[in-house]
Amino acid sequence: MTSEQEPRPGSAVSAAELAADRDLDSFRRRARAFIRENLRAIEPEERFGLMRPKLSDEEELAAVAREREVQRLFYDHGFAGLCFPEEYHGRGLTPAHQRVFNEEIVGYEYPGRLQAPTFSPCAAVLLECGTEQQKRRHLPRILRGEEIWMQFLSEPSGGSDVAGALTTAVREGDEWVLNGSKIWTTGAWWSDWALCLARTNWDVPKHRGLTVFILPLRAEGVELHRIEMLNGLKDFCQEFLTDVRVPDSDRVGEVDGGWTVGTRWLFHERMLHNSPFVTMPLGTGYSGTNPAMLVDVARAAGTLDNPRSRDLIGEARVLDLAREALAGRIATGIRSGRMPDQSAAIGRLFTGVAATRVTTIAFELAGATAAAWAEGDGTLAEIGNDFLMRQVSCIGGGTTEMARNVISERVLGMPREAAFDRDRPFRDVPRGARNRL
Amino acid sequence: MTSEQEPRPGSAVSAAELAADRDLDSFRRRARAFIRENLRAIEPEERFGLMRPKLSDEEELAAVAREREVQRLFYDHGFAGLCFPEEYHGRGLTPAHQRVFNEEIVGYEYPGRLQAPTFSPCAAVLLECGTEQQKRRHLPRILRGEEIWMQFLSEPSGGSDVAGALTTAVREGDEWVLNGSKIWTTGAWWSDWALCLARTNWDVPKHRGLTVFILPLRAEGVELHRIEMLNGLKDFCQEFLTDVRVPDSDRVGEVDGGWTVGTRWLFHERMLHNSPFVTMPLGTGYSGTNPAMLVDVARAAGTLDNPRSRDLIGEARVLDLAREALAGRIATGIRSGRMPDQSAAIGRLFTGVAATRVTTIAFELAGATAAAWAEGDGTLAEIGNDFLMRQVSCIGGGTTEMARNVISERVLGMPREAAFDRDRPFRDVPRGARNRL
Amino acid sequence: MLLELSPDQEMLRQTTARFLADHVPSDVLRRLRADDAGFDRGYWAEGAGLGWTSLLVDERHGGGSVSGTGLVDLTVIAHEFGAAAAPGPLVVTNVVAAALSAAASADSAAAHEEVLAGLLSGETIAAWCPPPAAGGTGEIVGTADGDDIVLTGVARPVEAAGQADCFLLTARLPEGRTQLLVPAGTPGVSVEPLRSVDLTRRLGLVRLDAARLPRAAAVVGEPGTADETDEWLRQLALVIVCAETTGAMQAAFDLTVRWAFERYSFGRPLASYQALKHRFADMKSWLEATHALADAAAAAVAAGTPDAAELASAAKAFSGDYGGELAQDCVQMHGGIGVTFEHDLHLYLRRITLDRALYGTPADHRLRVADAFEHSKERA
Amino acid sequence: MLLELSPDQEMLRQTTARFLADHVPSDVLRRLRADDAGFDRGYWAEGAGLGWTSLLVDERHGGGSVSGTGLVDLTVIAHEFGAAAAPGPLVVTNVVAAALSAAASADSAAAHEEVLAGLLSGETIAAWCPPPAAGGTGEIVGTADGDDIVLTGVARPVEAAGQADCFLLTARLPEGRTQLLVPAGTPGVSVEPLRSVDLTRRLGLVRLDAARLPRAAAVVGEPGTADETDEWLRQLALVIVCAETTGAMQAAFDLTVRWAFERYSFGRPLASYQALKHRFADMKSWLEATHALADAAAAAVAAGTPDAAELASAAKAFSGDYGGELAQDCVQMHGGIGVTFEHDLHLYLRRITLDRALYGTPADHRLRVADAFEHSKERA
Repeated sequence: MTSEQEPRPGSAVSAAELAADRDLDSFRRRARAFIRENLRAIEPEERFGLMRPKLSDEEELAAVAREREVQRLFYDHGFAGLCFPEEYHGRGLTPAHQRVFNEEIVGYEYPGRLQAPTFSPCAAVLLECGTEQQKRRHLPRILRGEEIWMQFLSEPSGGSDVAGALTTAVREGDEWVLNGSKIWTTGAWWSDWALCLARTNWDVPKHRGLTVFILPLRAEGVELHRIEMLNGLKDFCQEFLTDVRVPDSDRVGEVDGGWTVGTRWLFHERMLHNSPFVTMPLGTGYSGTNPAMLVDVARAAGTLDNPRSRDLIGEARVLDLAREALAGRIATGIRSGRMPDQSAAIGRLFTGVAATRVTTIAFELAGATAAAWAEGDGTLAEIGNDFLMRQVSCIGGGTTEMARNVISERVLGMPREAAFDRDRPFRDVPRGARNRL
Repeated sequence: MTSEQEPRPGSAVSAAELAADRDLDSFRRRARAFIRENLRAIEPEERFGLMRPKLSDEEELAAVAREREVQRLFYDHGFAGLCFPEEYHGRGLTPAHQRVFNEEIVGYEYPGRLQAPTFSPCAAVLLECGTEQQKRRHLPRILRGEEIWMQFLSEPSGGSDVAGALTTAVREGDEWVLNGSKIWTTGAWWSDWALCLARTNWDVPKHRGLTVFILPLRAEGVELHRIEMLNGLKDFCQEFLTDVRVPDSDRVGEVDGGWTVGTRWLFHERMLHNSPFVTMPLGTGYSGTNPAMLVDVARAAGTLDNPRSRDLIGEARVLDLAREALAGRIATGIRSGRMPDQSAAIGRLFTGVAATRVTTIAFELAGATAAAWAEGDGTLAEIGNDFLMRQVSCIGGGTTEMARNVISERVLGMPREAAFDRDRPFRDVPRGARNRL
Repeated sequence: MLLELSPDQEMLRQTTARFLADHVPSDVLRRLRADDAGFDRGYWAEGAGLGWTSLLVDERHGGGSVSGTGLVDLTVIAHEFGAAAAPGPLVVTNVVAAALSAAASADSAAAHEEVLAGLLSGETIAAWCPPPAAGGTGEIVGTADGDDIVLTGVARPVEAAGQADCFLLTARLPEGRTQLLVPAGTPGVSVEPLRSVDLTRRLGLVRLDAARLPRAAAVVGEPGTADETDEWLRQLALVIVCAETTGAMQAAFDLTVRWAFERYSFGRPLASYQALKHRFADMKSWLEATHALADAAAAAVAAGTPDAAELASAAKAFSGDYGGELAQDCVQMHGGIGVTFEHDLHLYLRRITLDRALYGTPADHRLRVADAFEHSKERA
Repeated sequence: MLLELSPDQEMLRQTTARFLADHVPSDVLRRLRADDAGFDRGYWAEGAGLGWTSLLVDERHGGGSVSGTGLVDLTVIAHEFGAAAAPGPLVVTNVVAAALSAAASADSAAAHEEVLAGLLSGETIAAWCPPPAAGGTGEIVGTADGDDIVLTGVARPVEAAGQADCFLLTARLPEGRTQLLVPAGTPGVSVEPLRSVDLTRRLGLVRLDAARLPRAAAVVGEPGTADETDEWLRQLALVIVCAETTGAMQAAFDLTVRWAFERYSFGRPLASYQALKHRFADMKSWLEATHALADAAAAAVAAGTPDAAELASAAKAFSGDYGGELAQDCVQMHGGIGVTFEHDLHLYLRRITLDRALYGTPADHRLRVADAFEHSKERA
């Protein structure tokens, strides 16, 4: 299939309208009208993504289907891939356009499950590092909501050391045979494709023996296991790859050159909340407790007028305003080059720490009911489980420890940590009892 | 002068009374009577040692003189050096006796300036590592309050790395010639002697080229400079040693064997609050803000009934009770061998962190007045300056960072930090721009 | 837990630790989340045979300590319960047993000897409904009707409410606040289950809707004196809970130290990274301080010293806050695996989190400490 | 401070930075602790020539901005003041100048043009007495007596009170709360100096003891409208103070990063220790967040957006708390040398600590934020 046969972006709109999009004000008016006409307005409570098991599997699948629909609506009305080149069915517009769209969509449904990791880092990596054929094949489908991508990056053995991948790819003729295990893929069970980092050479230092592949999730040999979190959430998956065969045409970047791709991959992952490729209502993309909930919590606990409660609520709100302002500063700084790209880690660190604090404040405000609640306790229910899950904000998407390493070493230029895996063949790197496959 | 000609300990008391001291209850009765008869009762406020410039130089000297007197009273009544051997004019009693005495003296004046570092670590080190002649010469005088000792350990170049001493001792016949600088000696300007760690060999790794000397503070070539702290306190001194000559008989331990001595030295420094050699009212030895002051501060600020104030006061008091309980647990644990000696660092860490928090709580409670106060603001005055000095609790006597190293490496057995000064001659160790003399 | 146990205490500790390791290893705990009771009554009765319910009961009534200070002995068991995240109504049965034993000794309520014997054998489960002053919510009011008392009100949260054969509660009667023992089957008594963060410990709301019971059989201790008894029971509960939290902290810490040695990242064990080492050092200081404060509280409450209430509250406030921080730091050290259901870490995190909330939150207890502290300062 | 300054703003910044480096290097600051005023009036007048006092004043009255948004321009100067721990009544003169300029523009108080001109030239020093709602304490009451107003009351803390030629204060008059300009020499006006943590910034308590002054000359703006003006002045003060704190944080941080590279311990620079590196990372995140929040507050106050009050309070709460923690962490990194008088670090620590307390503590502002947040949530 060539792109000629595919539906065109913006087909539901006149060419004149599309042309007028260059002007930001006119784009904003069109976006506003589109959003109000086609999207469902959501309750403020829905805007914050507390990590709770809220939906049944059936409901989850229905939500994914609806998000694919919405993404297709974006596509048909010329709002998908605003910053992707037109040759891949994007709109070729500016980051400012994406920002306008993100402002206008505040308060409305949006295809959140399709943004990360599909648009960033996966599509962003494809755009930068993929072959022309790969880009023409996948990017339009991603923009239409037809392909949802996962990142096969973390491994059970790996923790923060993503370049220490043990998943192995061995070449056989025009194919590669992959074996190993990947973990922490969110929603892999309803997704389509993956970008996979694998080891192709064990006899060189770790960064020099990696290669990136494109992998269909329903390929033979991919076994998917849903991980149960302590609160019953089953969003995350682990995959076991057994003799999975991938054609060499689905390799991204050079053989053993995977870390060149990987560096951009991690950059796009960290940029998520400031990425020009991602549609996300301004001010979201934050997985912690909504400070707005705290007022309700304190009221339900009967302590809203207590000065200590108000101090805690004020603290949470201050952290939230600081997080927002900081995100803006970092985005501006990286865009203008006044801050190094690695500064995204500053936002990641602050957000993680702030989120755990706000979650703890909710737990404090809920008092004893946080730990033992009745069905009828309303907003006080489940806050204890949120507390149990608190650290996820400092773990998911790269730990805060890794962010601190990046900030001190890459932003402040401090000496790097000694690593015992840098200048020796990867097969000789000490791995310890807990890092076996 | 030989010890024969010297005044005997306990000369003001009958031999029978001294003999009865073996029995703890009888010792307690005698101690209580002595204390009530001879010592001044102090106000609760005096018990906590906030690091404020309270006394003029004249007042400070008078206080030192009084403390020497009190120490002499202890000696004459058989309460000095309870755990020092009788041959050096100690009493040869048990740590339990010292603890009883420390319990009984609560609420009374005591010679605090003479305890640390004179009794511990200095006298303790002499007792363990000194020659017979050194012990006979100095220990009785220390016990009588005639000699106040300093530890010449830290150097301006050194920070936490006390074994990296740059002060040099060069042998000339039966003498040693010392050159260099020492710092952070508390009250050196009214003290008599010092235990001095110096480098005697630059061609071996740092721990193997150190030697310990006894040094009279009024020796020729010792120039003393009083350091002004940001709050005007001038307790700390820095000394500049220029061709100071010390006889070889004042060497403690082997030549180049100073770190054997130094290890015990640091142990006794850390044990300070649990040392059987130190007289110190139970529950003191804590240099932070007295939590009892917080109630007065909140009252003066008009917020004593505010739930937030009470939460903060409660927090401070909890920390204080935890600190006290922890000190007891560690002392017991080390005594019984259930905890390694290095566990003293756990108490040091907790105390430092708790003290900074309590100081911050006082600052919080004082509100805006903490930063700008009128003479008549009573307990609210000076709290801002206490806050400025807050970190001293986490710096003085070994930083909390060093304590964390000790706990993780020596108590939990985790791998030691890479050091670039371990296996090379000290003269080749990288020193950086700020570590020059 | 005390650094030095007597040989008898050490044997008590080991017996319980081994029993728990055999009967409720972590895979059993995980399965018990689906169990209505959260524990097996046979398991409980066997444990009672090891002394789990007898340490606060006078020898005259079949109890007895191993060291002479039963409360301290009980903290040894509670510590092992925490370290195993073990199921069973340890706090409430012991609190009720202590109350019944004390009352029986005062000769006022011989009627409860049978219940007490059941608690000692483990065949009877009793739940304590903590009054508001002990961190419970709701109030119970009783009116006299001839020889009966009629009770109305609610109490929550009540540990093991759904499993209890009887409840010890405090009701406001015409003659003052009075402790009563209420059989679970009494008409008008119902239990609504609560959800909780713990896998095995069940809590409930106890509702009394004109529940009628004969006064003679119900009253525990001297009528009108419950304020004093409640305060004592409150302190007992705090001491037991703090010991349990300490055990759970110790287990989470030990588990995570092992992980740090065994897990490699960038060719080095996690335990070799200074930033992590320093956090382990902080955790170690919190852990030892919790041990120390919990032991100090146990000793003070056992001896009934004037600072007992303040120390018990201080231990509860400290262990609640620092226990939570320690457990969360352990999660952070583990990364994502630390919040999966298959991992053991959350068993301790859950126990610490629930214990923190029961019988007064850290914030509640800081206020108590502030009150006690101000009061003692004013007296000084 | 903004990441991208306009060329004019950058020139303004550099001019001020160079002037401060030349005139008040740290040894001069240390000497100024013994100076009654804490600053030299010639220095101040020269600085006024660089634009220090004109940015909130309308062009019609001799002021003017370089970017069109004078308040944002002023934050650039305030940032450099913080970064140099510079002396001088920057906040109060600008607040008073803004008030007089606004009043003059409303044509109600042409009488103060001379004072305004003096502020612009730097020859006049004016002090703002913040009302209680802006973090001041004490209240001032005025009664009418013919054409005079008679004022009684106190205000504290007042920056530069002892150096001021006149005071801008709010008094409760029969017609409502009204702003007044009070010459320092007015009989019945006295200043009691306060002690403070800062070396150069002087504060005082202003006492009015039946101080009489002619109404026509004293009133600033419309009588009875001070509540609204006070709120505006309060927001201006917060924005300037937050910018200054940010500058002091930046300077302390930069100084400490340099130290960490240059100072060796155990043969390695401090900057190579992961535990310290991670703390620098935390500090960096607080520092950038403070910059961001302070800039957001400045933009909102300058534009008068509905969230201006909330953002200004958030910036003050955040910079106060995290500024203090950052400065103390810098001290810790330095060790003992960091708390000596000879070291420069305490100059920033002092400035941050004083700024934290002025115009409302972090706790005060958290309550304001909570109020604003609850209010906006209820409306939504």
